[in-house]
Amino acid sequence: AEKTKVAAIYTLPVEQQWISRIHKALNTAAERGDIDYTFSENVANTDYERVMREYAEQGQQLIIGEVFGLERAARKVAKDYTDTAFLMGSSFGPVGPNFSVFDNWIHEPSYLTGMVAGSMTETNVIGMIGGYAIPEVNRLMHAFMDGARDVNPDVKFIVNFIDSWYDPPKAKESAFAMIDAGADIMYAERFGVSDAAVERGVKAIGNVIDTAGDYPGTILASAIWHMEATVDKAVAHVSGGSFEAADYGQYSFMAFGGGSMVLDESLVPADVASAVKAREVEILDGLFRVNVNDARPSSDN
Amino acid sequence: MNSQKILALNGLSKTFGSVIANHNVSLDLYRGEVLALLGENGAGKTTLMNMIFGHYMPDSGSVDIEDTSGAFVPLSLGHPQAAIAAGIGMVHQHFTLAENLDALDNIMLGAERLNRLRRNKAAARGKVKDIMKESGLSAPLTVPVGQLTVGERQRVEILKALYRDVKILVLDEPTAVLTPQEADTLFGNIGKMTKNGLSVIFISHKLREVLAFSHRIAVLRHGAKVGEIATSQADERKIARMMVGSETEEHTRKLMPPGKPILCFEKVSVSGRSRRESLECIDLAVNECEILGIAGVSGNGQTALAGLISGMLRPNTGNIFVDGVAVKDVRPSVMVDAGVGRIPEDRHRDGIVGTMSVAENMIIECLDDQAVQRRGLLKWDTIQAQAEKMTVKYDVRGPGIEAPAQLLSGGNIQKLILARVFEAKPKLILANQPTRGLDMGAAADVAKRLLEARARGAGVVLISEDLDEILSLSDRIMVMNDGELTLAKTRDRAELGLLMAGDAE
Amino acid sequence: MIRIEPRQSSSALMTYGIPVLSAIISLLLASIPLTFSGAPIGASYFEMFKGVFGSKFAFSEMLTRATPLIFTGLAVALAFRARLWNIGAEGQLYLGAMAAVAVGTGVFDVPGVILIPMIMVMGCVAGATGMAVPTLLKTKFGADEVVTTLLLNFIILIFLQYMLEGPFKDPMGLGWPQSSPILDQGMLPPLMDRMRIHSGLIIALICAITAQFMLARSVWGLKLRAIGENPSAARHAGIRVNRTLMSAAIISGALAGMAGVSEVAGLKGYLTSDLSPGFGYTGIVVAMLAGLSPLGVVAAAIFIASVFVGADSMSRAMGVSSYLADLVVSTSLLCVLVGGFVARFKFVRLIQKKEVTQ
Amino acid sequence: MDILQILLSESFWAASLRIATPLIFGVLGALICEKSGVLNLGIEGIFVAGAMTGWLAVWLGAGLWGGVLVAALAGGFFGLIHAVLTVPLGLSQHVSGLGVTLFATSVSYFSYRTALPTVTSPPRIEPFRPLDMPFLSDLPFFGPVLFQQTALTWLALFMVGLVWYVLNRTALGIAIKAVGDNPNSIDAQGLSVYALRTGAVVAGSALMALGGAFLTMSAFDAFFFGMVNGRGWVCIALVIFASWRPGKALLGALLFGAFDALQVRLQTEVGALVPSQVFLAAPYVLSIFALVIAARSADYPRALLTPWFKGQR
Ligand SMILES: Nc1ncnc2c1ncn2[C@@H]1O[C@H](COP(=O)(O)OP(=O)(O)OP(=O)(O)O)[C@@H](O)[C@H]1O
Ligand SMILES: Nc1ncnc2c1ncn2[C@@H]1O[C@H](COP(=O)(O)OP(=O)(O)OP(=O)(O)O)[C@@H](O)[C@H]1O
Ligand SMILES: [Mg+2]
Ligand SMILES: [Mg+2]
Repeated sequence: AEKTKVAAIYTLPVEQQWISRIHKALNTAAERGDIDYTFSENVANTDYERVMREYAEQGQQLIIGEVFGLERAARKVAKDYTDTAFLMGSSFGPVGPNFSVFDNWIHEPSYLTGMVAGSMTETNVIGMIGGYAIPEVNRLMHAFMDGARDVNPDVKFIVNFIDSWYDPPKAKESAFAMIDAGADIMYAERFGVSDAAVERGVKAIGNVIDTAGDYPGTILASAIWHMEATVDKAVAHVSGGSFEAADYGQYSFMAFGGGSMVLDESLVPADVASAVKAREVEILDGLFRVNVNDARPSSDN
Repeated sequence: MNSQKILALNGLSKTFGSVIANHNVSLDLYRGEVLALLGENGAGKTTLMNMIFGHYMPDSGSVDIEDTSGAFVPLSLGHPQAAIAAGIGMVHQHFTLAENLDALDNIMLGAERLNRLRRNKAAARGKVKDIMKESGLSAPLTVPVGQLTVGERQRVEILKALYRDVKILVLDEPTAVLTPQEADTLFGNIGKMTKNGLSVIFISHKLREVLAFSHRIAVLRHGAKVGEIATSQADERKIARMMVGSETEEHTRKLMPPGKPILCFEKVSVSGRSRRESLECIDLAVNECEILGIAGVSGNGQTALAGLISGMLRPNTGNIFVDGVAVKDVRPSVMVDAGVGRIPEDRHRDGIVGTMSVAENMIIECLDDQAVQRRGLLKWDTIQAQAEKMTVKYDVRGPGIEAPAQLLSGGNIQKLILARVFEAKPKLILANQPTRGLDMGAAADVAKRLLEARARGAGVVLISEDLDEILSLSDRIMVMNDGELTLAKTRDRAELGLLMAGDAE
Repeated sequence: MIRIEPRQSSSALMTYGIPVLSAIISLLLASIPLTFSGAPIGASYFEMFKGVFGSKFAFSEMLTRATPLIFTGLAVALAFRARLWNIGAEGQLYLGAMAAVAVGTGVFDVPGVILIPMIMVMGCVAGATGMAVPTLLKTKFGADEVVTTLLLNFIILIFLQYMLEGPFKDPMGLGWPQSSPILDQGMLPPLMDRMRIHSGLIIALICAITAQFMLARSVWGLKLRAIGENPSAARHAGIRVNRTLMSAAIISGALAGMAGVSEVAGLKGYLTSDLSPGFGYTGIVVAMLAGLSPLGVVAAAIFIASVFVGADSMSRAMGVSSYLADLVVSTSLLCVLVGGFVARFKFVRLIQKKEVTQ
Repeated sequence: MDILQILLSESFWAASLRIATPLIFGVLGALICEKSGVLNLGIEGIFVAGAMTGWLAVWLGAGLWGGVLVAALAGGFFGLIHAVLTVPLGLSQHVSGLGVTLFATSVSYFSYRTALPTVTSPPRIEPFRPLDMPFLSDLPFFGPVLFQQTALTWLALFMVGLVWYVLNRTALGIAIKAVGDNPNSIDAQGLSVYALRTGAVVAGSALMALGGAFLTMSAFDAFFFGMVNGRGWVCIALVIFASWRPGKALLGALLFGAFDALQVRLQTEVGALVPSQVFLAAPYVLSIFALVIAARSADYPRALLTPWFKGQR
């Protein structure tokens, strides 16, 4: 079959966690020979629409990206290029005929990592550092907090947003502040948090990517996002001519292999691990539903 | 003093653009001698000294100096280091002090190696103290120089030069900012040091001290050396004549009865940054149909006086009346509106905006006139026509009225300014050094215009260093010295020269 | 020994030729980084060209990017003409954008004929205030405006972040730090179907032409040029230096504010803290490249936008890092700086003439 | 935890010093440049260049101190560009500085991406670790605040002393101060104004680059785009705040660091009364006030921004 032409547009460099997942999935598809993949990184907000249109004009069949903060413009472009399929990370819904959305719906594994953290904290204080308080961040944090509270009702959270997607030194300082305030487990939504945890000898919970190798002995568990399921589905639809506006969010669910939880058996006691595994099975079997809460989380006091 | 030559200048010439600052000047200096260098403002004294010291590169000529072994060697020109190494020290006309440093640091600057981690300030302080004792010059060593008085700063400058173990000391107007007593002490001490073999060249406009303290006098005029004379054979009259040159013909100037006062100063004081920029309690009156000449060596308060009349400076106390009306808010535009035409001293700095066109410079003083603008927009056709007319009328020659004014020659820039000033039919004209740097023709033109304005009934304040100009144009002459104005009762050059040097008996 | 002396005269060829030459040289210099990244040079330049002139869309995109640069370039050029170093166009842009959002997102639900002028006026006032304050600090206290305007950029950006998380925050924005959208009737009309190019460009061009005309033909322009070229002579001629400086500051700030208005009400529709990828700073490059002439600003903005859009598109086509575009823009600034020097000064070889003395 | 508790905690002060470290380097560098009469707005870009090259050198195996050296050299290189444009050529220091910032930043970003085209996660180095000093690190309060910092923080503190010493106690420093006050004083003594100013700008820029290097080699262990994030500009403000004195520069940097550390800590509180932006903006606002006062201060290098040409009067 002919290769599908796919272009991706990222507002940040490809090193950024969130984007790196999409980038990785697309690279995998390209290596497999399914698609021709090209991308633009660090595209300024102002330029985003131009790049979208450029790719559409170039005849790219599927355009993937993230349009948080650009929702209106992106939908306008999609309307102008109905022959092109758009699959965009977005907080809003799909728009016909060709604008589909996805999101990192990994609240399920986040819940599971919360259970790990809740069981293992000794100070009963958990620090959480996020970029901005947007739905995709908030809901993961809430799922994590729910998981922790379910196993340990006494646990308290300190929450902070650094108002940047990409300022590791700042995230690190913020983490230090929380560790100083008593946190012994850090929820590492941003780069820099785990570094602080390593330096202070506390534990951390990973998010979106698996950084256990970078911080040996520190990452208890991670909620990992796999874009492969989403990307492959979309590519299949495009090449089959059956692409329509749809919400691809579900392909990030654990049931579709879009999300998973890894934990470090050497750090997590066996009883905790088995409790978590049990809950994982329940989720996969549809016996347990993790709550979705998009509101801004705040510290307990 | 002995007759052993230690420095020889051989045919030094230097031009700046079209200005010939020095032309083929040769001069010798002997051991233990105090040589005075005299000349009017702009005669080229400073330039000559700067060439010895390596600040300026001569266009031609050479300098020879005695080296440590006693042999005569050419001095490498254009390098202050070479001059310093050869034992030449220079005290510049304008202070070269870092005001954020104390005197000791200023003195040590450059005398110590920069790659050392430690400085021996104690040793340096001891040496400076010795020099102070020997020379009689003293200044506070630990206070930032910015807080010292000008007199103290001047002494620091001299100490700085002496600190480098000089054989030859060049002093460019060292006493300009000193009181007579301070000057006497300074020269007394320099006299002592020459006994130990120091040779000194000093520049001064004060004939009294030249006669009292030098051994020999050299005079420059228009960049060339016009003569040398042993001080023992000189008197003030002789030197003054050498400096200002032979008498020239006066302009044919109709005598006119002066009209009513057009400009009055009533006890006007200005305090500038230094004494040279200050005026104290000046009274002045200029009448219609009269040219008042202000003679004097520049730097005696002329700038402040001109600043007041042109509106650039505000008086601290006192009143200024133009045509009988007190000017309350002294500023340039108010002065222009009151009918004062101003020919600035520095025509490049204050007279024109060089990058703007000739036509624009013609109208820059009357921008609010309905003649040149309507509702904020320039009436370009009128302006151009007017500019064309004026360039013809005032003979401004150049690449045209659309060309940037900076392309004009100095004389033509001055004509542009004259055109602007005289077309406004001012009641009072301030002409500050109006012919400086102009050739004969252009200078004559300026004189003609000033006389025409006088004939029309205007009053003129003419500030000039050129005594010929003052004598030939002025109805009355006042002499400016050290911030004070005195009415000259004589028109004798030599006596005026004495007044200018502050030696009125 | 070599000495540097000012040129007595500069020909038209010098004044116009040298910026053009510098721009060309800076483009040629881009081949160095291209070589490093292993892209074929010829094809790269072709792709660059195609990225700007290859299609109506590409061309319109370039003009869209040039629009804010014309505004900020004009803002900087006018201020610099008066020797007022406005480094704060970036902050003033955001002030303008904030004002546009403050009046344009629903407080006044009036027809577009009223709302659009209202947005523009408020944007200009806000931008002008942003430049008037540092200018006042300069004339009254002697505080260097370079530093104050630079620092104000950060203060304004922090203030913006506060506003976006508080008063301006879009209740429908799902937590994103962004403002509510400008009302539909408040948006500057687009110029072409399916393209982003909007009437902000027309306003920018009108501003440039007006500025050019006012500089050359108005009393204000003459005063502004005079205080910039020679403040001393201007003061001597009776021009009120501080007052003229303040007027230049106000116009400059207003133009920068218009850049914000045009981006918010012309392009994006709402305000985020990354509205401008440094348009204020690039405005300085544009203004210098233009030799501080308003019409030159239009040309320079188009040049910079072309380089940026072209290099950006080329980097996409050739697989070269897109940071190349910024690199070319910065080299062109340095080239123009040196070029400007060559235009104003000449190097003179000083030969010490040794006269033969007998 | 209320404000008082925060202010008394050792970790707060340790954080203040840590956040202040890059600023100390930067403000000292800017101070040296300005003392000689040259404003160096290239600082922001030089930070980026220092951060990138220092990190890259370590990543390529140069060792941590090798990386520091490389960063300093890179800073010196961009400083030299600024010096050539502004000292002998006498071009506008503002425009040249901004040009250098744009240039250094884009060169760094471009080379980073060209050298590492396909990374999905930023490659990390083994950074400077907090020093563990026997006995000293265990002191109450001072232990954590002072003696658990990295070597680069110590270098920064040492530099404060060194710059103070050089400027006030050595002939070279005296000459630098003189050339920034009145270049003619240098020329008249047979020293080279050009050499002194160029040297000061190059040295100052090298120091600035160390501030950037701290970010990638100590504060963090990888290079990120946009990681300098205005820290260079802050230094320009701090120099004025410090009225061109090394000791006060340290104080200013610490104050800035303290504001930032406080801001981070207060943000973790619920319902903090003042928005965190107030703390973020405070140093900038203070600097403007300082500038208004300092503009007429005696410490202002009088020849700042004024080019000097030999043989012109
Ligand atoms: N660097 C320079 N550039 C241009 N012109 C100069 C320069 N230095 C001196 N001149 C000009 O050379 C001429 C001689 O100047 P010089 O300073 O030598 O005079 P002077 O005799 O020292 O006068 P004064 O008594 O006023 O100090 C003047 O016309 C002056 O304007
Ligand atoms: N040569 C000069 N170049 C630039 N500025 C100067 C110069 N001489 C004086 N100034 C400054 O210009 C200011 C006054 O200029 P001017 O009177 O033209 O302004 P203005 O518009 O009248 O100001 P204001 O309305 O505040 O009085 C003063 O602050 C003065 O220090
Ligand atoms: Mg002289
Ligand atoms: Mg005024």
